[in-house]
Amino acid sequence: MPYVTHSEAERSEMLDTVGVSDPDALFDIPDSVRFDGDYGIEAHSERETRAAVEGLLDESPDLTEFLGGGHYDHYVPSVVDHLSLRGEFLTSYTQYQPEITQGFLQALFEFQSLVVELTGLGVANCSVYDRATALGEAVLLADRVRATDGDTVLIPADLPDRVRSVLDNYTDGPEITVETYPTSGGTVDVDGLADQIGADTSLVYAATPNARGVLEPDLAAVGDLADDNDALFCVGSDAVALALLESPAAYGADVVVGDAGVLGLPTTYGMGLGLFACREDFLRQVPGRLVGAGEDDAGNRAYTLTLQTREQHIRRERATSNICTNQAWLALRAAIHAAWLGPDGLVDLAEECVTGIAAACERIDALDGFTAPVYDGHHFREALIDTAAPAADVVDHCRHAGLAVRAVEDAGEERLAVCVTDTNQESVDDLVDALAGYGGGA
Amino acid sequence: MPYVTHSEAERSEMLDTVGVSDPDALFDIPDSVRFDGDYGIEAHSERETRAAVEGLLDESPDLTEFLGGGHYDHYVPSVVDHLSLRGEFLTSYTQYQPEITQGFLQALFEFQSLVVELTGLGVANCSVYDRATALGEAVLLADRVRATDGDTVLIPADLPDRVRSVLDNYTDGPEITVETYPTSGGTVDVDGLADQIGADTSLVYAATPNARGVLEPDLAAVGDLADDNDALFCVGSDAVALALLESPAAYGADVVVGDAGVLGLPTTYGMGLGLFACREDFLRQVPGRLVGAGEDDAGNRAYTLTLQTREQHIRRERATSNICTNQAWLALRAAIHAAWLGPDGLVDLAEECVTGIAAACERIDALDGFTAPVYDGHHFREALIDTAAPAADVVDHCRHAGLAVRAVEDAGEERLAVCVTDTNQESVDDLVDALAGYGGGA
Amino acid sequence: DAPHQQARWYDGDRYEPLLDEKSTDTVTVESSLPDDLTREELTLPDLSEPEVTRHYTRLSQMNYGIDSGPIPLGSCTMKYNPAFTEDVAAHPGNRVHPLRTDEDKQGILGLLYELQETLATVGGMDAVTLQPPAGAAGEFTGIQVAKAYHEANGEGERSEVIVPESAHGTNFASAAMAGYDVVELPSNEDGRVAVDALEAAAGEDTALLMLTNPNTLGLFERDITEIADIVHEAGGLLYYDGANLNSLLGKARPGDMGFDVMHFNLHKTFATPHGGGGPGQGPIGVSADLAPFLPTPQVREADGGYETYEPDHSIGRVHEFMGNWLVLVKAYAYILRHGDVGLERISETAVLNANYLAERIEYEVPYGPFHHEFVASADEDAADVAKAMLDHGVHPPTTKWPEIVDEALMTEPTETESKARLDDLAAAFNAVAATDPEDLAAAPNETTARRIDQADAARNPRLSWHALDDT
Amino acid sequence: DAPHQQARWYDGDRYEPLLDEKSTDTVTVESSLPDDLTREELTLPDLSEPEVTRHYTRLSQMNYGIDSGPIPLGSCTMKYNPAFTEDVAAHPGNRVHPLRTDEDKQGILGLLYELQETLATVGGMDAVTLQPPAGAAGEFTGIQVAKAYHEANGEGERSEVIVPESAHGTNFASAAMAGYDVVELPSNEDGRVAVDALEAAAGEDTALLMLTNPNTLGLFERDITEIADIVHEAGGLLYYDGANLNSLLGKARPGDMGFDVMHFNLHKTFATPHGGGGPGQGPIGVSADLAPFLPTPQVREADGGYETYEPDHSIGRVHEFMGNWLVLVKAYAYILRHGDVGLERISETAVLNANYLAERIEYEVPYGPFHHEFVASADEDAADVAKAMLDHGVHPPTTKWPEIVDEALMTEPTETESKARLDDLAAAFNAVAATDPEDLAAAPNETTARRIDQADAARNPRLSWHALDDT
Repeated sequence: MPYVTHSEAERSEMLDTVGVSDPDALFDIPDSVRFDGDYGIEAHSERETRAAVEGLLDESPDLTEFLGGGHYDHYVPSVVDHLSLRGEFLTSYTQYQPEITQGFLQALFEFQSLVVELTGLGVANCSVYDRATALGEAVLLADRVRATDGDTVLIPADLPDRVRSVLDNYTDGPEITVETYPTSGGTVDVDGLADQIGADTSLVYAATPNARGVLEPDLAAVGDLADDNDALFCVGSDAVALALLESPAAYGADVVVGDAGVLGLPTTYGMGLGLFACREDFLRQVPGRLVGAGEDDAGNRAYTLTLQTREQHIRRERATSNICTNQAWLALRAAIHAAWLGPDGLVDLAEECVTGIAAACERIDALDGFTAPVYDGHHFREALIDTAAPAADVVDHCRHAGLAVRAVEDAGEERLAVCVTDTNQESVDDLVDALAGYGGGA
Repeated sequence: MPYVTHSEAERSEMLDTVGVSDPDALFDIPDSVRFDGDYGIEAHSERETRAAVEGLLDESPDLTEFLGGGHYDHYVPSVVDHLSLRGEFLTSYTQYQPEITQGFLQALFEFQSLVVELTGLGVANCSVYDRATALGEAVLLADRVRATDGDTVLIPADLPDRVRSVLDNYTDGPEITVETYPTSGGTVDVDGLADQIGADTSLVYAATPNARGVLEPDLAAVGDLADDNDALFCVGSDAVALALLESPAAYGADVVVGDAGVLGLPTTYGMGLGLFACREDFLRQVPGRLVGAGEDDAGNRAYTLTLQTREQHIRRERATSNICTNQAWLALRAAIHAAWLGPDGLVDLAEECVTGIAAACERIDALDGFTAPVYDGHHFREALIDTAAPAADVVDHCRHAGLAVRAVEDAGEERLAVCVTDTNQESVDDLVDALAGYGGGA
Repeated sequence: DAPHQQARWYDGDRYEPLLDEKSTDTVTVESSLPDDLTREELTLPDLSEPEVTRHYTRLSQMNYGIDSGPIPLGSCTMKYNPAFTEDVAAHPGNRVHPLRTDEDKQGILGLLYELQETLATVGGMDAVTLQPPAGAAGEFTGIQVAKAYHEANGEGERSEVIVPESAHGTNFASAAMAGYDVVELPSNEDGRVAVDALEAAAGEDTALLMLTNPNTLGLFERDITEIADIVHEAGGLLYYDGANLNSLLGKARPGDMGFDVMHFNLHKTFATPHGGGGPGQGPIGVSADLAPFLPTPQVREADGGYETYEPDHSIGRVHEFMGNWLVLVKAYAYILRHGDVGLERISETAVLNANYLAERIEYEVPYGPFHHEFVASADEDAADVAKAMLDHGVHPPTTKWPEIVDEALMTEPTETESKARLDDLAAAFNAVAATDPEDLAAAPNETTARRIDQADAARNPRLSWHALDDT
Repeated sequence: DAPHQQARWYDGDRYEPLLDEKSTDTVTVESSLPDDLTREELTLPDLSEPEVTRHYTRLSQMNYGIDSGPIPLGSCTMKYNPAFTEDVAAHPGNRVHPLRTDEDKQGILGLLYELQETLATVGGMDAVTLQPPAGAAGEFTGIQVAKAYHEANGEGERSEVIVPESAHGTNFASAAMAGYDVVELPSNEDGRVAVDALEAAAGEDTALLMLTNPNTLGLFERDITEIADIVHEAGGLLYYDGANLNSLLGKARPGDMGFDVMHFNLHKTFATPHGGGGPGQGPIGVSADLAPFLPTPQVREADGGYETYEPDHSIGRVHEFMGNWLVLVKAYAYILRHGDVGLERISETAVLNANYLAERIEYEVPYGPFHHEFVASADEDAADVAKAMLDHGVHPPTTKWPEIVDEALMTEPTETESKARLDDLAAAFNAVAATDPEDLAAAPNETTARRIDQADAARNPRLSWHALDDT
């Protein structure tokens, strides 16, 4: 059997020690609930297993993707794989014994420091699952810290359905009301928000870049509104965008959530790495794991999980969250990627997210039958495009050229959504060519 | 610049320390031999470099190979990559400082032990380049130990040209004469060898499996002939075959050479891992690196490179070989692979090399227009096949089906050579189908 | 000499310096964006690739994983993670954007379908969602599904979740997160659910009973059928916490015991690496009645391929996409590698190993017979025992929990430890048992760091390198 | 505390036990082959994958590589090996059998062609073979090519190869292997070739002068043109040992200096990993006159693709196939990554680093100015200095060679060491210089093993685990 290690002789000796002749005798299971069927799964050699699973995966076609919409692809340098796959990292557990797990603790402390630097906030945890659950945790935090008595959170009308759905599950238990506030011209309608915010508002959320790929031009105004109403101001962003953009703390963010998986993410289908940072005065209400610096008996600085009394394994139903397993290994990977890039490399990568989509839009806008982008303003990675032909037909047409783009419903229109990053930038030519052949409708 | 680490400030400080304003000033090169041209190579990002090199490599078509002929493919378990790529192994140097390189030394000691176990001989070094250079070293060893005054080595008529060519370079300096002895029925012609062997013979070489894939039936007779003539008996084989076959020492081998790269070899175009073992009394004439067990100041067993006075960096022109860099990392990989297989797994793998080609031959022999194998006897991995149609045409025909087989000149005939291992076994159906359509000639 | 001296890199009053202590740069941000959108400068570590590589190589050597030696943390199921699953997960076929059309991601959907069907079979459940990104997320999802079911049946007033005292902390926290009151259920003297207490607790307010079986003492809840009847008769549902499922593979199925909802910890039962705390993945299985409430999307066969769909009364999403996809791939590969015979061998060996180790250690081990884990009782401070065990080249068990055992040492060796390693573990336990208490308090000595003052770290929280400058 | 305490696994009077000491099995060999062909039984270690993984994880932690810290071994050019080149080498396009037809391996031939042309440019040579599987193999190949050239010109009687005393040991051994007598050339007082001695040595017996430039003292042979003229006038050829080529990138080319043959150490100059001693790769470059004698096959462009061919007077093969292919792939990727600008920056920084470090250390450093390396002179036993440096978290330089410097410490930091690491190295040198000789003799203390008695190990050779049973 693979991975099970006893020789027959050892097994006998162990059975003797235990005092049974068959391990099955150790199973203290009433007959009535014994399983005597088969699962019906065949065993495979390592080579066969690889062939089977990889063969299955190969059923998806090889496409050049211009997707985005919450999951973004950046080139991850080889060194991230090589280092993060080291067994001492990959196969270790949560750091309940800090003396023997200093390495991972330090890496998580460094990840937290990176998030603190990017957000400008005082505290960051060492990850939550993804940007949607991070927003859920932010809303629960607002509920706990009760800056107001409000139990309503305000989210922008363009929050993606998939994120909204997660938020609805998070707000269901504590009976928090989720309301949307309007956008206008592709960004937050500050006046509309002002009309809606009030004493019952516990948190206002806004994202930059927003769901349309537009960088919000005046989040300070949103922050002021939240502040005026004693509501928390929660900003959504990601670890690459934040390298370039004004620090959220500088314009009043109390909480920052979003995706740090834009750095270091392994090849994957939609995994995330939720980042979560907040003001230092919420420290004891932070969800998830925190790593702190302390001292060991030798008088040296050492790291440890800290403030564990917030956590489920100690505080149980009064814990700040139910998080046990988080995304530690992905946090390690993000930190390695950031360290490899350095501040210059990270800013350059972010700037490519601005110039790449802008250049693509300019070329597409020059084609007959396309308006790109739909909304004014500076874009980051992605933009919406108006098409003369039905957007779905344009999508099909591109698909035949091996290019994946999306049609989205936006403000009542079917529009094309296009995402450009460092990994598909050199294929923009192909996209423009494909679109050029499809300008005026069929 | 990638991998060069100084900030501009650090660079200035260092230049100040050294006392120059530009590193170029440190180059003490006469103007007459200064290079002021360009190489004409553009720099690339990591991602671009990968795309460029991988794109170039992708120019070779994806074929199912039944090749062999000195380079064999076995499935290498993932764990071999994961462990051997660990930086402390991969990026370390020859173990000139044993106290800090115990890990690699132990792994090489274990590799040597594995080769000792497989060959039955007393001493194995920790690798030479490939099976051809291993044979070259064996011939030079014979020249040094001078069991006889002979300077003629006898090799079988079927020794592959590529190996013979390497041997010719090795024997050129010491002016050793290389002569071939006949084979008959696909194996050593013992009578023919007896006619040829004599007082001038310093070494007799025979391989099992031989170049036709046949397992030599009576190497003891060869060993006896060598012994009777005070010549060394050198056996060629490989680390998988030896797991199944009678230990060469048991039938009189004085030296065993061959390929250990049949275990653990990374994905590659023809790399080898030469194995070299010999009788213990030749210890001080062994070429290449040797690892030995010793003791450290704490009284514990520890490993070190040993008998270095044989080597070029100490003995210079009187060294037992010019080997400095060997194939250490591949020896590590082979040892990991062997440890993963264990004795059962290794024997099973070897047995598959017997049954796989036998089954394939049986099916091909049943087709019109094919005789498989050409020679009687038990085969290992590969066999020669007679074809009614010209062998080259059969090769072309298979190639159109995405299958790579070879045509070889053997005993004056054009024949088909087919190699079957665990990694192409499931494609034998395709091969048989392809051949079935091509039995009787065009 | 100690069996293991951990690597240590040292620089002044710290071990390996922080990234930002090695080299930091402040760059002035220049961008095509207007100034009011961008930050002025960014300060971050600025290291070359060689220095990055060394940093993390050194940190890894100052970290202990299953690849270093045994980690018998009870209920954590720290078993060996087969190396090949990493290569399967790195296969280019995984690089598929989640917003592709169904037609363009048939490979992904095929794997999702095969895995969900397989898990349904293993759990004895009718339907499975793979979406929850961790075990606790699975608990929350399962409770939300149960809640939606009750509400759809006009039983939305049910306000309580019953949890045994020995349950995992996440059970309590997840139930609370879903808005339920938690009712704690005492254990009886043999370490199992006190059936009479359950009878008293179950009633019209009961939404759910959450149970781990075998429980955290490694004991199978023999009265499971009776327990299920009590809860069902009260109109409640039964939730199975899959943390200890490893010990039931091939032997019993939660669905057959009457459980209506369960989660699987793929990173435990199916050996995907824990990665220093995650990512995990917590699929849930449900009975047919609850299937319409599962998260969206689900995957089904259609026209010779696969398609996604939204269940009729779906609770929506618990993750923006499909959770931690790579964990799903690795778990599927692991299951395919083992097959029926291998999976049953896992549970048999895991249970044999736990019982063998329990026999070999000199600390008192109350209760029994054990399945996959046991809880020993230390004579002295269990935390001290753990620190001293670190000096013996092994990772200690979970300490001081469950509280039902005094100074608990909750020990789960798993099936991948050889007899030699189990003997090492026993030797470590027994050496510590024979150690002078003062020496225990001074341990560990052979780890990278010496004993860390965790209380002080919590009193004076310094949670980023920015905080270090202040002190 | 020491800057680095290496990991140590310990078991009785040994460190990590040998594979066969962990678990061994003797299997009775059963085969479809007749008994007289097969062995009766086979005894080998028999470990599970978890145990194999731990064994090598532990061994790796007890090993020091460039990924651990600097390794300033002179002439070994131990620079950082970019991680991405491993991924390029693992690309499936490398899995091509060498006996495919040219048409079916165009990807391989394309890379071989591009790399050979690039190396020819870098070396200032007219033709290159990539085949030799190591630097020493390259030397041997180059000498055989030169010999074939002489023989073709009716000068086969030339019997001597001249080698400076400070040359690498392989030069001597390779020349001897090719059947030449070695004539050792003394250095002059400034550490370079004594031109007058060369004039005396060169003559009708001279086949070849082998030269490293810069030489092993890090000194450029300023008289190289005069040297070349002397040898050429005597009818001999000039061989360039590429071990120190790293310091000439973008600055000078052996071909321009008059060298007729050279080898490249790809694992040095182009940073492919040394792998604990190999594999390396030692391509050779030659002038046009020598090109017809190169090994077979060579690669050339043909019909928009590539083909192999045998040079007219080829010496044949020095490896059964194309040597260590993966080294070729990695080296090519490395060159493409850097481009002209990056390659010149390499040599500039390598030379700056060596000179900076030489300034910072307190040991006497005779000769100069240096290129890529320098040789310091220890006051005490250089071997003791090396052992003591191990306790300072760095690898020591090459010791006691070249013998031209008393108690030599031959030091080549390479371009990939940061200033901080160079300062670490200097601190280690200087701390050792200030250490009491008795303490030096007791070092190292922080490595896995303490000082090893190498003389005893050689006197009582135990070279496999079979030999351990006897003692």
